[in-house]
Amino acid sequence: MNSAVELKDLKKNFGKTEIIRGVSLDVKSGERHAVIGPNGAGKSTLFNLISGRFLPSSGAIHLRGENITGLRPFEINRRGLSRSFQVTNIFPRLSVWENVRCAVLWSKGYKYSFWQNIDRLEDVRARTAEILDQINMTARAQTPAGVLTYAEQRALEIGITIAGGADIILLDEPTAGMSRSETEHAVALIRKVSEGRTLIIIEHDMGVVFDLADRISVLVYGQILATDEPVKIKSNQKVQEAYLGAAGHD
Amino acid sequence: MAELIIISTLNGVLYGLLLFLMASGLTLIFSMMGVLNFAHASFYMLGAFLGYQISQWAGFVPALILAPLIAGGLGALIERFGLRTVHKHGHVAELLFTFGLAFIIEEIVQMIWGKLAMDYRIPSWLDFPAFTVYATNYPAYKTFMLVFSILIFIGLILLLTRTRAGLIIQASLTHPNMVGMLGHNVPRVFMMVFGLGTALAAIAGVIAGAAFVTQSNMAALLGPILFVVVVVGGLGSLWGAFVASLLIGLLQTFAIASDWSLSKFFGSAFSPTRGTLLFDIWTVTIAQIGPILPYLLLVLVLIFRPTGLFGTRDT
Amino acid sequence: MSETTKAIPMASETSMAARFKRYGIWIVATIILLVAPYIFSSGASITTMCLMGIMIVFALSYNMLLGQTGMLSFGHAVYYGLAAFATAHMMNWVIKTGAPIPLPLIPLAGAAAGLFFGIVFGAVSTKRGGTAFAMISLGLGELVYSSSLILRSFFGGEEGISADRTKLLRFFGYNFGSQIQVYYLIAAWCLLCVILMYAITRTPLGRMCNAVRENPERVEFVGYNPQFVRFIAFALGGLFAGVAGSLAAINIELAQASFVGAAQSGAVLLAAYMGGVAFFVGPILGAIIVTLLSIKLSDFSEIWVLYFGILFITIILFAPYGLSGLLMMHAQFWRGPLSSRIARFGKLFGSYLVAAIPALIMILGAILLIEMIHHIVQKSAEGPMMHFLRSSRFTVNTHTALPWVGGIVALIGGFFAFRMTWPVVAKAWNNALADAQRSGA
Amino acid sequence: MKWQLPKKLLGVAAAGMLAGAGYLALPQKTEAQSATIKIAYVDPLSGPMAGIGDTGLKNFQFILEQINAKGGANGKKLEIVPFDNKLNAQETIVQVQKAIDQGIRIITQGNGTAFAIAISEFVTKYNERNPGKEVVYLNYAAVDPILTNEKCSYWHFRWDANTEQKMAAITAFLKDKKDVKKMYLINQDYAFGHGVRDLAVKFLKERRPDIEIVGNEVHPLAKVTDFAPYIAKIKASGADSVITGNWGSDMALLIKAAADAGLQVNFFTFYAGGTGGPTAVKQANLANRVYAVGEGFANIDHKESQAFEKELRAKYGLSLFYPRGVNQMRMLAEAINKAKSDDPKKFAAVLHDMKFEVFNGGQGFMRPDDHQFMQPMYMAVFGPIKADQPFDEEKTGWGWSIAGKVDPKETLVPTTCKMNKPS
Repeated sequence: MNSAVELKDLKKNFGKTEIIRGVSLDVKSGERHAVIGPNGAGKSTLFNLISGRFLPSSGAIHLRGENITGLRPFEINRRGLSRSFQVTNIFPRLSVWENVRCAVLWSKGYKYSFWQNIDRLEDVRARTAEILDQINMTARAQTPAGVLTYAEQRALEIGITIAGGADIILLDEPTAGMSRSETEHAVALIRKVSEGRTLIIIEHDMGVVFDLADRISVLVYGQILATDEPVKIKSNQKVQEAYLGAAGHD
Repeated sequence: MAELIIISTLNGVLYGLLLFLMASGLTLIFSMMGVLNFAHASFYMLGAFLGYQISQWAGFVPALILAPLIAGGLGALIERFGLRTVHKHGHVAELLFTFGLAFIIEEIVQMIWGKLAMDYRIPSWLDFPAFTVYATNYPAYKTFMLVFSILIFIGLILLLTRTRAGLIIQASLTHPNMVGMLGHNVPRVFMMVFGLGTALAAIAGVIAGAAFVTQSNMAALLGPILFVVVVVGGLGSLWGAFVASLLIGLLQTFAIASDWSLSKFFGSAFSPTRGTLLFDIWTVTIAQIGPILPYLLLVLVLIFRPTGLFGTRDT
Repeated sequence: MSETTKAIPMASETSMAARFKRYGIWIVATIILLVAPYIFSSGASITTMCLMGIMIVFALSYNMLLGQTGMLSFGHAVYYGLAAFATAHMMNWVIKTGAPIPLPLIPLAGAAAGLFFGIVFGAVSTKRGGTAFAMISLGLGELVYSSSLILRSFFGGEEGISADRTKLLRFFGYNFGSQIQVYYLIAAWCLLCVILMYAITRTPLGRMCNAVRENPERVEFVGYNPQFVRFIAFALGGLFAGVAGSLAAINIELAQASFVGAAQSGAVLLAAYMGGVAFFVGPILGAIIVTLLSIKLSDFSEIWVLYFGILFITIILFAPYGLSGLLMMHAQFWRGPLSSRIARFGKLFGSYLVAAIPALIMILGAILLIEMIHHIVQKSAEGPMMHFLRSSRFTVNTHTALPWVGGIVALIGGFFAFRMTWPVVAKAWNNALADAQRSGA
Repeated sequence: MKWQLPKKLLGVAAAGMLAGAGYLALPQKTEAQSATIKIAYVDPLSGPMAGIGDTGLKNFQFILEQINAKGGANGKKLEIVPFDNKLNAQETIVQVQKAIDQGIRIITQGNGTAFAIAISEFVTKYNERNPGKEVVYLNYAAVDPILTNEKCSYWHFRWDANTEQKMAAITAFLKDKKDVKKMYLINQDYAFGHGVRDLAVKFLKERRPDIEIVGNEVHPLAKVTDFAPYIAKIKASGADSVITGNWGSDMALLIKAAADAGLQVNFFTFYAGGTGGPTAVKQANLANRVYAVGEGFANIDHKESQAFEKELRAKYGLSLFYPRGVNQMRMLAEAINKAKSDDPKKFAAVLHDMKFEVFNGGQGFMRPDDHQFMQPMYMAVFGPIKADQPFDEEKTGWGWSIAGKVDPKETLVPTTCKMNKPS
């Protein structure tokens, strides 16, 4: 199998504080990969490095073999990697429809066009409708995103993330703060939208993790403790000690 | 040459400190509340007029105390009943509120005092030459301005770093919610800060009004340059504002002192035809462009170092 | 299923009704522009309408930055003014060389100049948004304005560059000597620019501008470079500001340093904001009202700037979405059968009328007091008699108690009476809302 | 809930808009047939220059009251109607247009050459395009020579001596002041300042070639807060006199900074007499050091003008800033009387080459070649008033005393004007 995302001895420090202390990881194409770890382990920072939000202090990131270290987020996105955010990050005063459509535009090749009527772009309209259908928000299309419920906003966040048709998707705690039934719904959605793509997911809900993931990486204090299949992670002694057994995680 | 350098340095420091006196209140408000107070120079003008009026009735010292108190109180009221209302609509609305306020203050001042310059004089007990450098007199009043500005600077630094109120202010700046949780009344802190900031502007007005011209257009004359000081110095940095004030003061003063132009540099080797764009550029002297240097500095600083010289945060 | 189709905009509507819906508004606008000079036919009205047309283009171009893309600029007049100078030079060049270019094509030169400077200055200033952008625009504005007094050969010093618009090639027999011909020239360009700017809001770039305004960071993660979005929006804003500046230069046959100055930048900011930046029509309304006020108010009072300032602050405090925001609040009542709409609005405006009477008394009382204070302090030489708002009929003696008492009573009494009407308006509003929801359901 | 507050205030907004719309919709009355002759005063009445505009307006109001008391012109009263040009070229044209639309056919303006040129060109084009509805422009203070040279117009008349004439007057006065040896030129960096600078160089070379020009400086217009650095340069140059065209706060601040630094030189100025100037000179305590050039001063020993001045001060509390304004309006009234018509086309033909006894006494005349009024000029110096001087300025206790009178022939500079006389 080909490698989708490969991290090579990635390091990141803020001032004197080291957050990521040498992470190497190889996520295969088509794999559903979960990253777990206690609070402050550096999971979100890792996503920020991969998606180009932060520059790594050292090390390299490869996307399908291409070195993308130092590229800007939009350049990485254009290469087919899309991410969601832990704290909902949408366009609050735009409608749900507009939110998703903004995320569709680049992938359809319209770039910075100011000479085409957006409402007449049939491929954009169809794709947007398809995404709304997938995230079950067709009925809410004209609602401003800012007034949606929390769970709806999380769903929209996923919608925006997948709309561009990226084949590598990073989801940062997509079910955080959801009720049991909402979580189930979200998991089904994630399963559906990640079909045939590479998925990297940060998740605290172990039920979700073990339900969804093909492989799991455990990140503790800026380093990867173990990467393996769910069953093996469960039985990994080091992981047991460092994480699953430890009290205080949520 | 040495004479011109020494005198220019002195003048530059004097001018820079005056700028700092005016900008200190602005930087306080800006860093605290994120509000670029467009009406700041208007409070400076208000301070000058109040200072003039009170000194007519009671003398200079009461004016120096009362005028900032009145202006500061007014500032606090405006924050409480105006700015706080627009706060929820975001920074643009706040900024435009102060933009409109500047018009109103200027008009009201014109209504009360008219549009002509006031006969506002420096007090007689400060009206003598303090010292002489190369046969140029330095009036006692300017020395007073210099000392006063430094005192204000030290006072502000002490207030912000050594007193409980100052610590609350600094904390409200970075963690308003947390400070609120701890039981401090953050809106009231904001109100106090706005009052303090405007009072500082008024002090500058009382002092500078007597030295220069007290007229209703004095706000427009100085307004934009204060933004330059605050932004170049770096947001929330009193030290930055201090250094930027001195830098701009010296920059302008030395620019004026120099007659250098491209045509002087190249001599007669090349001379463009009169009336062309090149001729204009060729013959303009540094002295002529002195007053626009701060804006050039502003643009350059923001492009290459967006946090300002001493700032820690992005603008 | 019907719910679904309703919620998703259809790709293309082809029926006659839909066509009219799309183009009808522009047809109406064209008719209004065509007949306006016959209704407001005095010379001053036509001059005023010319300025309005210029300001509409200018304010809309400004709103491409502030309202659409979230960039607060304090130096938008730079593009307006530089284009005006380019236009004046262009006209003089055409006159000198006799080039076969008629006046109606001259604004293209302004557009090119606006675009050029938009690209040059946009490249340095749109790297950052927020306050940094605002401050850079302020600095650039000051720089260009100061340079205008140094670079005399281009800016013509303080007297500016003048040009005679009638000396160009005749355009179908018109030489544009009379103001009415200039009006139609401006109206045509204004309509064209408004249509273009409206169209731009409905393109991929237009929508990405909105996205950048809302959340520039997120934009980076859907494949767009927010800096480049801002840059293009800025350059296009410069282009349309250039057309406006060009029209201004044609209108008064002069380009002058104040065109690039801070006052001009401030004026367009006021116009856009008072009209409301959240809606496309906002700046149009704002441009019309600000132009009208700035020309007319000074006829009534010397202290018109005070009233203007108070009006501006009132809008910021109580109508943060501007005048268009106030209007758009009523859009929600516009549903159901026509007769019920009319009835609903009738009741609502009835309640406004009830509130308006005491409000008007209050405002008049305040104005009377302000004018009397101004008269006493500044105009004592003219004696105690004051012509209220320069009216020849209504004079008051400021040295007697009656007008003062009357002013105070009107102000305070009007205020309390006005307050008493608030529940009436609130009730009417709620009724209308409930009614509208019933008929919408 | 979100809209609660605006909802309540919607009423006030709607009411305000209604009222405003109603008010603005009131028809404009046209005054073509009225019993007064209206003169539009188009100058800044708001903004940073409002003080100057306001003072001028009061001057003219008083001048017209006096003329009306003597019967007005052609049996009609004269009235000045203020229009605020907001110190903006575009607004200036709009206000002139408004005035014309109200039936006003006499425009007067003075502050700012830029606006003067704009009005002059507008009026000229307007008259060309609207024969029979001619409008005339009376300029009382815009002094750029260009208005009576390259850009001269038959419809423009100027009562103020232009920059060239004023410089001619100053240098004529300097001919006899042999103690002036080193001259420093400091001026504002714009067309007028440059004009003063270039003319000073030219005339000094002609009339006092022995004077050494030790410095020649321009500074930005209305942007300098502290002139100390400039004073330092003047001091370093060893100058004993300064020529400056500065006005407004640039004048006041220059004088103050000079006094602060203890610079004791003579200032030969154009506008030390402008508003705020006397106050600044007094504050600086520069007695008998600051000179101003002008066509009239309060303390000129001339009974009629002193009585006029006295009455103006009693009524408005300010001095007569524009003796030329009196000339302008009196000549206008007389021209209308002579032409027996207030049609600009007719009385302009009378003004064209009119001779007139000026306000402070002496003969003046309108030069028909360029419509520049020629009059005696004075150099006055500011200091504590003497027993025989009735008037101080700005309540300072100091006043202007006449240091020299310059005959019109000294200021009769040539013109390049080629005037297009209407048929």
